Amino acid sequence: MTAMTYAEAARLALQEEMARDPKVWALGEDLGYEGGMAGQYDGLQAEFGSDRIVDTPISESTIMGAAVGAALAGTRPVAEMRFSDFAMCAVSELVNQAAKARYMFGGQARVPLVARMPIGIRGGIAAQHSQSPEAWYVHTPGLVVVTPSTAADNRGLLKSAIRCDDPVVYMEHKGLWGVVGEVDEDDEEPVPLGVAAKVCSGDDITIVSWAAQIGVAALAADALVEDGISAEVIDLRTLYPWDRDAVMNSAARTGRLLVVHEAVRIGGFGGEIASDVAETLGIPVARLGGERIPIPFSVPLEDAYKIKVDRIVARVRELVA
Amino acid sequence: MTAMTYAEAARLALQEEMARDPKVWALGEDLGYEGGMAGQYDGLQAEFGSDRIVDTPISESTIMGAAVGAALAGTRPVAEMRFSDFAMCAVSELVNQAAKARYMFGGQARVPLVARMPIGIRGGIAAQHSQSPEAWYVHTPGLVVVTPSTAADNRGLLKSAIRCDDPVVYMEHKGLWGVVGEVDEDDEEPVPLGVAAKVCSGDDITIVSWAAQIGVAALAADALVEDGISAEVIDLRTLYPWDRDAVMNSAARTGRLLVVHEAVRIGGFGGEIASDVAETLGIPVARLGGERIPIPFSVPLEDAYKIKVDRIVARVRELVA
Amino acid sequence: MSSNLANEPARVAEMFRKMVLIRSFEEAAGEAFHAGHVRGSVHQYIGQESIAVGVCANLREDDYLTSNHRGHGHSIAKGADPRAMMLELFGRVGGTSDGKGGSMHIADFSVGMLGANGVIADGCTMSVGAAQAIRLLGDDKIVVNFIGDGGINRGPFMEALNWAKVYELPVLFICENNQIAATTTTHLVTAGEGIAARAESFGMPATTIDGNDLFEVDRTVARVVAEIRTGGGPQLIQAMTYRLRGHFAHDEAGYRDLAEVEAALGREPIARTEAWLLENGMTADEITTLKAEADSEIIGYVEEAMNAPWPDGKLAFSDVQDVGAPSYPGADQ
Amino acid sequence: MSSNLANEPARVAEMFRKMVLIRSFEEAAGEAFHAGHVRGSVHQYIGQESIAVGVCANLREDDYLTSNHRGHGHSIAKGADPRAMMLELFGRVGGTSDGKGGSMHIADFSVGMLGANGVIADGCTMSVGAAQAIRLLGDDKIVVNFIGDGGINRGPFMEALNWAKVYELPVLFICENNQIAATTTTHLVTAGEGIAARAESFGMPATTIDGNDLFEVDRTVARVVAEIRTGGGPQLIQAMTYRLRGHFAHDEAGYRDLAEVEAALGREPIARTEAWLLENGMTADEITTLKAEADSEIIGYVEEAMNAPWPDGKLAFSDVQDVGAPSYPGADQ
Ligand SMILES: Cc1ncc(C[n+]2csc(CCOP(=O)(O)OP(=O)(O)O)c2C)c(N)n1
Ligand SMILES: Cc1ncc(C[n+]2csc(CCOP(=O)(O)OP(=O)(O)O)c2C)c(N)n1
Ligand SMILES: [Mg+2]
Ligand SMILES: [Mg+2]
Repeated sequence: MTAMTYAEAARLALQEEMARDPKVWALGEDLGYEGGMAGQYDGLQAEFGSDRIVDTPISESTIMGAAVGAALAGTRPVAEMRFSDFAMCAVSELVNQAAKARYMFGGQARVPLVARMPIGIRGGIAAQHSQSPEAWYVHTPGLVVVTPSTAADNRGLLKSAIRCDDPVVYMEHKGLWGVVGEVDEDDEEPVPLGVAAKVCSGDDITIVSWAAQIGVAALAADALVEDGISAEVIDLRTLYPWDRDAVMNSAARTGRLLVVHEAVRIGGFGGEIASDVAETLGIPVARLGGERIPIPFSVPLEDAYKIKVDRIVARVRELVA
Repeated sequence: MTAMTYAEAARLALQEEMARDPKVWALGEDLGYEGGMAGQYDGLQAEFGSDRIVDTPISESTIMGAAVGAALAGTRPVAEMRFSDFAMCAVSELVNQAAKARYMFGGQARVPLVARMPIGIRGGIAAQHSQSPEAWYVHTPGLVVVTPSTAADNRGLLKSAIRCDDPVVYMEHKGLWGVVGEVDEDDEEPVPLGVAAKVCSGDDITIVSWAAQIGVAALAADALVEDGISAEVIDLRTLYPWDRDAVMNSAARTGRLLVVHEAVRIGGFGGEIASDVAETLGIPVARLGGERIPIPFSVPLEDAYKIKVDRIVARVRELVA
Repeated sequence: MSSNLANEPARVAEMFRKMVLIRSFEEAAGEAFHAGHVRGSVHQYIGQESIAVGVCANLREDDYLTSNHRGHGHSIAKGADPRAMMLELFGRVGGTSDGKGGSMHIADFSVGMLGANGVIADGCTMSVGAAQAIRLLGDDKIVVNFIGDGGINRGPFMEALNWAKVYELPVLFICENNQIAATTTTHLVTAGEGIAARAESFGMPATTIDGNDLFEVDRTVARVVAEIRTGGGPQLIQAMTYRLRGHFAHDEAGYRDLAEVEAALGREPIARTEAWLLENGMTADEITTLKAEADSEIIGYVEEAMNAPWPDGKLAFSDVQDVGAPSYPGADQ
Repeated sequence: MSSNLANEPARVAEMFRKMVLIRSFEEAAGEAFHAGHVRGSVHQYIGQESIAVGVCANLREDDYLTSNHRGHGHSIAKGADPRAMMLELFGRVGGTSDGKGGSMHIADFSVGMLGANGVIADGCTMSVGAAQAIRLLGDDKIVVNFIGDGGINRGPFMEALNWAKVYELPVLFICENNQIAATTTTHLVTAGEGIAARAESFGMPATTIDGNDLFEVDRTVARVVAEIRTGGGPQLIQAMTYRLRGHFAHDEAGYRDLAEVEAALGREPIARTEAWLLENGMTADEITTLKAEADSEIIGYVEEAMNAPWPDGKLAFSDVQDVGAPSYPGADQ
């Protein structure tokens, strides 16, 4: 086991996959010298050359569109968008082209690309650099959506995403770049897509979450012990396909479900999970998510947006009461 | 009362608002000669001139971006995107700019624009011309989302959308362009945003829907009479803000909720409504929506996507049983 | 009509045959649309056949082609099977996309035809990526992208021009300038001297030709493709032409100046090529036969399509994705 | 340094004062960032002050300005209040956006400053729309848009160039060419001869100037603004300059060639303007005083900001929208 950051784990994954398969390459702004926003591409241009770690113009439509064309033509591009907010400059290329090419062409095409677009609040980068639009892409047929929450998962899921023959929207959380976790460097097996992880076991309520919100949910579960409430926390890891079996089994056992996400609550993916569980199991469900406001800049305003431990604890108490 | 099509009613609304307020104007491709995809701009360029019905280059980013700038600078633009699919070429302008300008600038700005982007299946225009991404915009703070289902509403809601000081995503349904309805031309009052309409009353189940799916839901309600099941159908009309009171009141009374939408079910806005009702009322909820596939071209394939009367009827029977 | 020592009558006759086949296909598609057999939209290529055929005559089968909404001609010229295309327009089993795509999504990856496209200019950015893939894989293929004179005003196309030149990619952009975009006269919404000047401002060589002159297309593309294939970097060709029909089959094009249409008919590529062939050894009878054969080939496909089975609804659920593939009939939970 | 008969020393001194104020602001913002008082990112305008100041000296207060991520200098030059801006950077009550925006979202609509922008080139398309609004409302305002040499490769900017020229809108695009975009040397990712040639390919007059020469900026913009205001249509000015600091305050710019930085320091606009003022009647003492005043003005704002109250969390829920406004504390149902 090696301790490394979430960003370093992602770098390791890309390096391993690029070494394994010469068809894997990456394109985006400032990947070479800068090594990506968090060093997740550090040294890779020196190792693999500027044809495989391509520094691009500021042309988001073409970063994504070129990745689609390159995938159709037999390679495995990783399109680095820096922020999911900037990826909004390339939605047609992702949703109208990447997600649909295989289907529209009756199965002739495969689009094995990774659209890498970090989400979430990092602190003070406000409305145009902090969004969490994962629900959009979950709603889009053809796409796989991945949201790793730990260093080990960022390595293992990025490897799976690169090997996947479907277009994968890969959403690292910017707030996690520097978080250190244990990674087994010898184990080169990818983490399978679509399989949730149990963060902690419990009997009274199932808390489902992903990305940076997992850490908060785990702290809430700890705090709830004092109330005598035992919460099971499930990290979905992949949002589409989401691990419905894991959630249903847990929720059927605990009898209560709370979904927590940093993304805006209204219209968020929590609605899918909560309504599916309510429809299927008829048990009490609840959701916590950001209020429907843009992410503000100043500390107390940004704080007012965030779903902190106390809010989760309070909501669980209500549900269990 | 005058019988007119959904498209004609929209044309009337725009004409009335342009006559009323010289700050109202529209921009988009082929608005002049063609008069819009369904004649919804017919004759308006002749009446108001080419500075107020502007024929643009094929530049979706700029159609939307220019609308944002023009709204910030004191006018009320209607940005015609032709298809919500093409509006995907202008998501940054809509979501990063229009939706956030007022907030990011601390209330200095207002963005009174209408982003007009028809949704839905018209028949045979397939994956890149048939999408229903309303859930994306409901999830986006700052935006109002409107989905009219009748000629009268298309007139009255478009008027409200144009008068609204918030950016409104106005989603006509392409399958409704030619559908005729009664419109009271003398009544120039807009239909208020955020207020649902009751399509038919019932006691056993509340069916919530919008846009073209309303017609199907109403037929299903008719068919259910034979089963002795009395269904109340609610047309949300505005998806954000949705008329939560109307839905909760009805659902609390009927004790059951079914949300039906043409959009893909997974990650669709039905999840918001169903989970909110389940959380709030703890009654049985269910959703029907398109499968998570791109819209296919051929008749039997497109049919396999659609939510037809029989599926609604069957689902209601299960719920009421 | 300009001529060229390399013009082998047999080669020209073969190109002519393809042009005629495209024309027959498009006429039949339009009729089938009006008869209600084909749904959606059908953007006919009538009047521009010399461009697709002249371009593709200079490509290898493994070269890539990306197209736009007006893709039937490009597809047939690149070698896609018109029978499967007609089945696709009719939405039947055996269509190029098994009925999932329709007119705007014709593709035949087996001949490098990477797809028509319903979103203007998205194909342009895809082209430069396909070219990067070619380089990465060490091939000497090239990519040809077709764009209309309306489409050149979309940002992604302009980004793609810059991108192609920055990396000196093997891409040939063909701008088919038929002077109109749907109902809009493009020079009214296109600032400056047009696409050739724009391409040159990116340092990209641009050549403007009479696209209705098969020989000029053939000759120019032969030269340019050779330059690109041997590492000369991307180029753009602006092929002047005229859209003889409405924007799509349900557009009567009432906005068209009839005198203009009349004049354009006189420059129409099939008659011009035909005239050359008559002067160069083909007989009128041979030409009549060739046209009749094309018509009957296409009519055969139409009849076949009309009688072909519809796809089973289940097929709607295949080929979406591997991970998280939807199941049929789909759980309504 | 080039001179100009119209150069009134008093006017130059006033422009110089603004340049110095911007410099002081940016130095202080950087320090506050490093001290942990300012979060997020701070893109300093150091070394480019002559451009914003020279441009805005030729604008009316009611003219519009749209900016990018590097917007502090543009804002101050257009007349935004540096005190409110500093409060905004610190996220405090009284900030230009009451702490909702931060460095990348400075705006002051009261002086026509329609906002910095965190998304490159989105401001360009907004500019042409603002110009259409001006026309519709019958005003004689103009719109100035600032774009970087990296930003010119985004499609929306190129669309906006075409659009501005098609409608002959009163827009002045200023491309601040500091030769770099974040860590990328822009000529490596910019094909052709650059932005002036591109603008000209859209039929738009383009002028390239030394942006660090206040007088050349002033003179050129005066002429161009007059032309635009009197209906001459859009123009572009490429102002050559140099980014003296990292891309943002947390970038040490280790990729920079030190000799290049050294040379650029010699062309830095404040020293150049200072030299002119010294030759034209200002004393060294006066300049020292002017700089000290600027510094102390800004330091005052920093101190005020440091001690200013934080906004109440409730404020996060205001100014989202009228219809469907969120309520505080927000229903968690
Ligand atoms: C992004 C986008 N915007 C608008 C359309 C609608 N549309 C389809 S074809 C067309 C005109 C295209 O004109 P041009 O590029 O000149 O090609 P032509 O039809 O003349 O071959 C338009 C506006 C579209 N398909 N995609
Ligand atoms: C659409 C978009 N892509 C990428 C970024 C990230 N980014 C911020 S500034 C910048 C470099 C900009 O360079 P340039 O336009 O030359 O302006 P300068 O920083 O030199 O003033 C980049 C890539 C962004 N903000 N928006
Ligand atoms: Mg055209
Ligand atoms: Mg720069």
